[in-house]
Amino acid sequence: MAAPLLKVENLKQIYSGSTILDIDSFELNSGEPTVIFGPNGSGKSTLLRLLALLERPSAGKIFYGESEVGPKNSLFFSREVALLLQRPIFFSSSVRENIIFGLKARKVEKSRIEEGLKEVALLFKLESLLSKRPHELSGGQAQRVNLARAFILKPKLLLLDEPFSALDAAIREELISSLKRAITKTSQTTLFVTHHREEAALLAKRMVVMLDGKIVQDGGVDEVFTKPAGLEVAKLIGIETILHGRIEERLGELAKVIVDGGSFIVDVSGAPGNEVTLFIRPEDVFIAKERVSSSIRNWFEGEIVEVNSLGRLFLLTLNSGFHLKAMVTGLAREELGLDVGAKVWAGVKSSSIHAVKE
Amino acid sequence: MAAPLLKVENLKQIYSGSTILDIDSFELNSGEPTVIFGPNGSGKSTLLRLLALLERPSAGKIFYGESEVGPKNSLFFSREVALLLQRPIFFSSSVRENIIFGLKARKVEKSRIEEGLKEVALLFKLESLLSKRPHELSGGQAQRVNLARAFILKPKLLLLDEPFSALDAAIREELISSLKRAITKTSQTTLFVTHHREEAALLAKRMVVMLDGKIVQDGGVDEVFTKPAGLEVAKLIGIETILHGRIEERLGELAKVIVDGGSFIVDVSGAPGNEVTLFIRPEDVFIAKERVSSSIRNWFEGEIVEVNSLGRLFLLTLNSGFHLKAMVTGLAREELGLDVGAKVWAGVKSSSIHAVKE
Amino acid sequence: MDLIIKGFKEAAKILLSLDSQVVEITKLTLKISGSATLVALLIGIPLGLFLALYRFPGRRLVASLINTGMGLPPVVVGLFLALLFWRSGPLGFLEIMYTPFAMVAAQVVIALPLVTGFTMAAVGALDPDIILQARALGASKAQALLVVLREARLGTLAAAMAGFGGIISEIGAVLMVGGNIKNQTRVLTTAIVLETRMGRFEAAIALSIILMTLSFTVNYLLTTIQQRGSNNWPRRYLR
Amino acid sequence: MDLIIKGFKEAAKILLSLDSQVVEITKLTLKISGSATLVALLIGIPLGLFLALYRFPGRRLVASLINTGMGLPPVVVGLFLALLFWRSGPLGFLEIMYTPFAMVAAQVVIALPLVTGFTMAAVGALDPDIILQARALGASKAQALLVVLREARLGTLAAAMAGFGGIISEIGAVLMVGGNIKNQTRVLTTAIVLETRMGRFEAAIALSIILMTLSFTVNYLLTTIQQRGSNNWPRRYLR
Amino acid sequence: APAQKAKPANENLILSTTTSTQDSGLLDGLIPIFEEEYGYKVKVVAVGSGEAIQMGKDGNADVLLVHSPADEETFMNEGFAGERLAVMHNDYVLLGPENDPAHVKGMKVAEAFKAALDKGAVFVSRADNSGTHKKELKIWAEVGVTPSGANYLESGQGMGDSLTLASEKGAYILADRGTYLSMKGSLSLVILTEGENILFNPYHVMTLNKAKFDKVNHEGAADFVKFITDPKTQDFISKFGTGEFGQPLFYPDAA
Ligand SMILES: Nc1ncnc2c1ncn2[C@@H]1O[C@H](COP(=O)(O)OP(=O)(O)OP(=O)(O)O)[C@@H](O)[C@H]1O
Ligand SMILES: Nc1ncnc2c1ncn2[C@@H]1O[C@H](COP(=O)(O)OP(=O)(O)OP(=O)(O)O)[C@@H](O)[C@H]1O
Ligand SMILES: [Mg+2]
Ligand SMILES: [Mg+2]
Repeated sequence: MAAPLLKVENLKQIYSGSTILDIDSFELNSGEPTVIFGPNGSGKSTLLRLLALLERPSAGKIFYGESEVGPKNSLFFSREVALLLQRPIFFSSSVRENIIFGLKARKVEKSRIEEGLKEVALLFKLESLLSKRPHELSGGQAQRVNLARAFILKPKLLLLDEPFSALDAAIREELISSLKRAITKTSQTTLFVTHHREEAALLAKRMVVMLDGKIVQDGGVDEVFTKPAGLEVAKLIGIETILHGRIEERLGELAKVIVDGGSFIVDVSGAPGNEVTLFIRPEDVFIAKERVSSSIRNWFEGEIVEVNSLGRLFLLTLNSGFHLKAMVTGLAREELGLDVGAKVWAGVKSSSIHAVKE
Repeated sequence: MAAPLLKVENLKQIYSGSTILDIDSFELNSGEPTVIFGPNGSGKSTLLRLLALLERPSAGKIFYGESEVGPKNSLFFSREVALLLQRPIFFSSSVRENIIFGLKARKVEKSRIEEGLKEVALLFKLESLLSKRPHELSGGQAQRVNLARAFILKPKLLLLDEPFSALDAAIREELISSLKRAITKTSQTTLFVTHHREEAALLAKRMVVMLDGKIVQDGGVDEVFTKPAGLEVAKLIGIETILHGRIEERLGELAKVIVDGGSFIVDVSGAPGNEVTLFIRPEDVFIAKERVSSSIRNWFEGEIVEVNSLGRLFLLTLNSGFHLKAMVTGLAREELGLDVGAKVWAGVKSSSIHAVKE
Repeated sequence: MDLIIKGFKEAAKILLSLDSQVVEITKLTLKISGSATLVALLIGIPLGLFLALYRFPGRRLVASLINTGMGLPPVVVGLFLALLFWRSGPLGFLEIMYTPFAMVAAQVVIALPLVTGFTMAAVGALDPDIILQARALGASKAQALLVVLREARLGTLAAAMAGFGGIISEIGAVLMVGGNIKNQTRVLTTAIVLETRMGRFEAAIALSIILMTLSFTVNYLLTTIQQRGSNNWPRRYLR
Repeated sequence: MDLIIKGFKEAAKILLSLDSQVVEITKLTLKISGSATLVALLIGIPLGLFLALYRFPGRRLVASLINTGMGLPPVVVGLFLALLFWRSGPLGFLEIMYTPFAMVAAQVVIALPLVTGFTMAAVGALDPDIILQARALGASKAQALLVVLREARLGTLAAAMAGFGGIISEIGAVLMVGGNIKNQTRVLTTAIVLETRMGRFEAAIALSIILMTLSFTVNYLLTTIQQRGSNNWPRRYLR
Repeated sequence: APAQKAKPANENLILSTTTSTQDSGLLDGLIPIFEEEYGYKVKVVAVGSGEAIQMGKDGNADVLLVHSPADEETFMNEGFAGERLAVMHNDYVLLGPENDPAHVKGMKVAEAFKAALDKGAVFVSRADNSGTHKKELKIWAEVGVTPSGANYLESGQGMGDSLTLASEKGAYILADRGTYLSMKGSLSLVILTEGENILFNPYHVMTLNKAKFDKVNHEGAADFVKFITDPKTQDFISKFGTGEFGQPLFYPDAA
């Protein structure tokens, strides 16, 4: 098997005495768009800086391909990578000079620099801004320059630290889809950090979740979204309903779990008496006027106690002994009259309840 | 009638010869949470700087209450406002000093400063970071400090320029709901800029849309989301299906509109022959295995040509003569087997199609 | 070598005996250069701030003049001020030639471009939005300017040190307008030159040591303020 | 007043006649102070960078020494170097006393703390992440340091100007180690002093004008580089 | 001796003099006595003879104590001066390295000058229009030589610095005895020629023309003249330096 593009062993970073990062092992294969997800201060930016070879780790090894990175080859490998900083700094020259900085550092010939410049200026809509100075840009314009100067390098590995912040919604969505195309077409390996679930889901296949400097979950995006490794991860990925309960009896593969105020049939192993935590995503809760016959096993009647608009999607809070959050479209809300006080039925499939033994 | 908290007349800002901002009139009443929405470079940050009295406008007048702002009272009024900058700058002292800067500038007494500090440190989870220096913070931690130093001032008017960027999803959501409570409780007037629709919908009642330095739409959030003032606004608020067509015949209040590949019954005035643009939000498209009888008037059969994951929501592209985008939950997708190639029915209510005459 | 060792021994003797003459000279030196530095700071810092923060036609020319003023030869300053202050000169009626006042004036002229130029450079290098940030949090204009100065302190304090160091150790101008008059305008540098001319190298070395101790002490204190909390640098990006 | 006007007239005459003596002195001055500045920059800028970018035990002390070095009296520098270079001194065998070489050495000692100290201040005031940013885009360490210097140019060029201006106009040290020997070590400042002592004020003024023109020209050029593209400031936050 | 005088109308007095009087320490001894007895505050400005006389011409000094007879006479003739009185003298000596490479010891000073230059030995000239420099030129004129060449060093500095330079270069130099004596310890130079008439070095005190200068403190100048020519002062001068050098630095002339 070919060596992964990037491999990390026992990587540690310690700042003024406290361990900021502590990663046993991490690998990245070519062409696998991966997102790093994690709360503020969990060490994501630090990891990216280390992977870009910009800081010396306090301990541990980094491999690019077969080679361990050391003082001798670090410039070479650092030029195979481009890192987009979360807090960009612009050099006090023109936007143009800022964008071509990396190519100039690599002593790329002029005509190719011009070509690259044209390309990214188009992609990031910077044509009219090239002769401006960075401090004359708006926040989103500046971020586009920041993106452009990383993308122009076409590195083997692109590390993006919150690349879409400050971008307006239209540009963001356009950019995400063109990035997606570019990533699949050129199999440009991309590792990025974002705090927005949709961006993560749209761009990445693999999701690495960090907590307190450690990787706590690493798998497919879908897997992380459906089966978060714990409470904190669950909160992070937007699971609003988190219930604690106990297995009452086994029903073959499934089990009946009693929670405060009700009971669920869930897909969980474990003997009766075991404590479990149930995670239910609001998108997985089906709302209807009455119980409909379908494959849905868990039905609860309840009263809507809160309605929050998310634009044209709405987040409902249902009281049916316990609180259950459900996401509905504006259409459904109108059709079903889902306002505070309305009595409705909520259905949850056993398979979409993620149960974790405590 | 009481004077509005803030009023602006013929406000213009010109930078190096080009007009960046040009606002005929704008008013803000006490206690009305308002969001400014607009593409990058549309002048949002410039407007906030002007409202915070930090720049002299090239032309125009600003009133706070009854008084026109001039050189004499500008310090007074600027202290009734706090502006959170999109690109914050931290003073090279401790986090603590950064947070209490504004209170110190106002010569607030020590004990009250300490009180305020405690409060915001708790709200923004900064207790353990107070003695750090700003450059030792992670991106999200820094943004929380930025929030704290504006909130500690409890100003009459809070101007927030992308306050939630860099925050992790969990903290963002928590903060948004506590802000929402605080805004209603203290009727703290808040005007903020965001590029995320959900944040806008969650926090604001009123939405002001800017394009190229001008206000192009100003109304309730729901209104903007359902009836965007034009193509650009529609894109910005995430309307994915935009169709051009012509009124064929009137059906009382409604009209039949022919588009390339199909026809819609929509709620639009105008005579047959008039050109119209139809905006359809993906959340407003109902997907079913077969046509169901309901109040939905427009039904199309089509084939799914693309499926994009947004986490546990999915964006489908349907080909039914024309392309129609629809948003479905993961649950619905599983139940209905909504994969590429599947044949399904899509329903759109006349009332949720926004039609604009050209 | 011998001479140097003898010099240090003599210096120790003079210093320990606290010769009243030497004490007087030292005091006068501090008074003159101290007040000149103060005046230069009081004029130079606001001027430097103004030049860094405001754009007006001719600004670049003024900046150049200030910068080139850093190369104003003290002898030339001395000569021109002497021509002004002498009885035969236009300001002769003030009768300030050969007084400490004239010396302060000369030293202010020498230190001013340094202080102004470096304040200008230090402030100009800051992120311009620092003022915006301070004002956004409710700082008045004066408070915002103070923030600017605090953030630029590495440069402005270096400017203060260069100014003070430059004039306390300067000889050309003070000799010319002060005249090295015993008990009146004799300062450490002119005394050093006199002792050297008289061949009393030990005494010259002793006075040099006092002079350096003085300027070291002042600049050490300023460095401490300057470097306080300036531990921004470095992360480990260059190792 | 009379004298000043006469001085300017005389200056014009001397300048226009291009007196070969004066031309020689001017050339020598430029050579000596120019090379001293160059040497000071070559040592001082890397040193300043190092002190700003690296933390090591004793760094603050070194910084203080550098800063206090700004107050090193030229006369004292001259005296100590003389003690070293004299035949009786430890370096007497080099036979460089009263040569331009000794003068360059003295001027380097004087300019070095200025250049180092201000480079340190200017670099220290930058956002530390500027190196991170440059390296993130693939700059080598050397390229990143160049970026740092470019961003700190307001300060470092001011340092160069202060250094050059300080030594071209300095008298104490060059007189001591150079000796003001005609055709050998006479430079503009020592010539000015000589003319003044001889009571030939017009000639002194003429030479002063040449000296100032020289330092003005050099510093004007440097200011132009320094201020190029530094139009960050101001937005209108203070109006 | 005059009795304690009443406080003078203008107590500030600027004495412009040459560096040799200051560097020898003589004025440090005399001025406090004068200030004490006459109630003046004296500003001693020690500069080159040229500058000292120029200061007189411009009225920037009140009284001059100089040793450049030719210039003094021109100054008189041009009508700048009030009175001019002899105060004291010492003499010039020709100094050179102990090994005397040009073998000038015992020669007449003018011959010695010529021999030194001819034999390629280094000769240091102050070349600063000072009294000493003027005297040197006069001696060169005796032998009809206009000195030049690589071994004729024009130091352009005061006596002390020039002596140091000569000592370092192993050169010949004309110096006033007072400065030589006071610096002897740090020099490797010895006296090779002394005692000729031409080496006589007189110091005169000069006041300024009352008619020409209105701002000048003429009263103070007169008092200073009175003081410096006073027998008591002259006696002080005759003893000055005997303790330290075994011989006086100056010989009184006004008694
Ligand atoms: N120079 C420093 N000294 C001390 N602590 C530091 C320093 N730099 C970073 N830290 C700490 O290291 C931790 C990890 O920081 P990092 O920037 O990697 O977080 P992050 O995961 O990128 O967070 P965010 O989502 O907020 O950007 C934070 O708690 C931060 O406070
Ligand atoms: N100093 C300046 N000189 C010239 N143009 C400027 C200057 N500052 C801002 N601009 C321009 O003004 C326009 C508006 O900028 P502003 O920062 O207000 O935009 P914005 O709406 O906040 O955008 P964003 O969403 O990207 O933050 C932009 O096109 C920007 O390039
Ligand atoms: Mg980060
Ligand atoms: Mg903005």
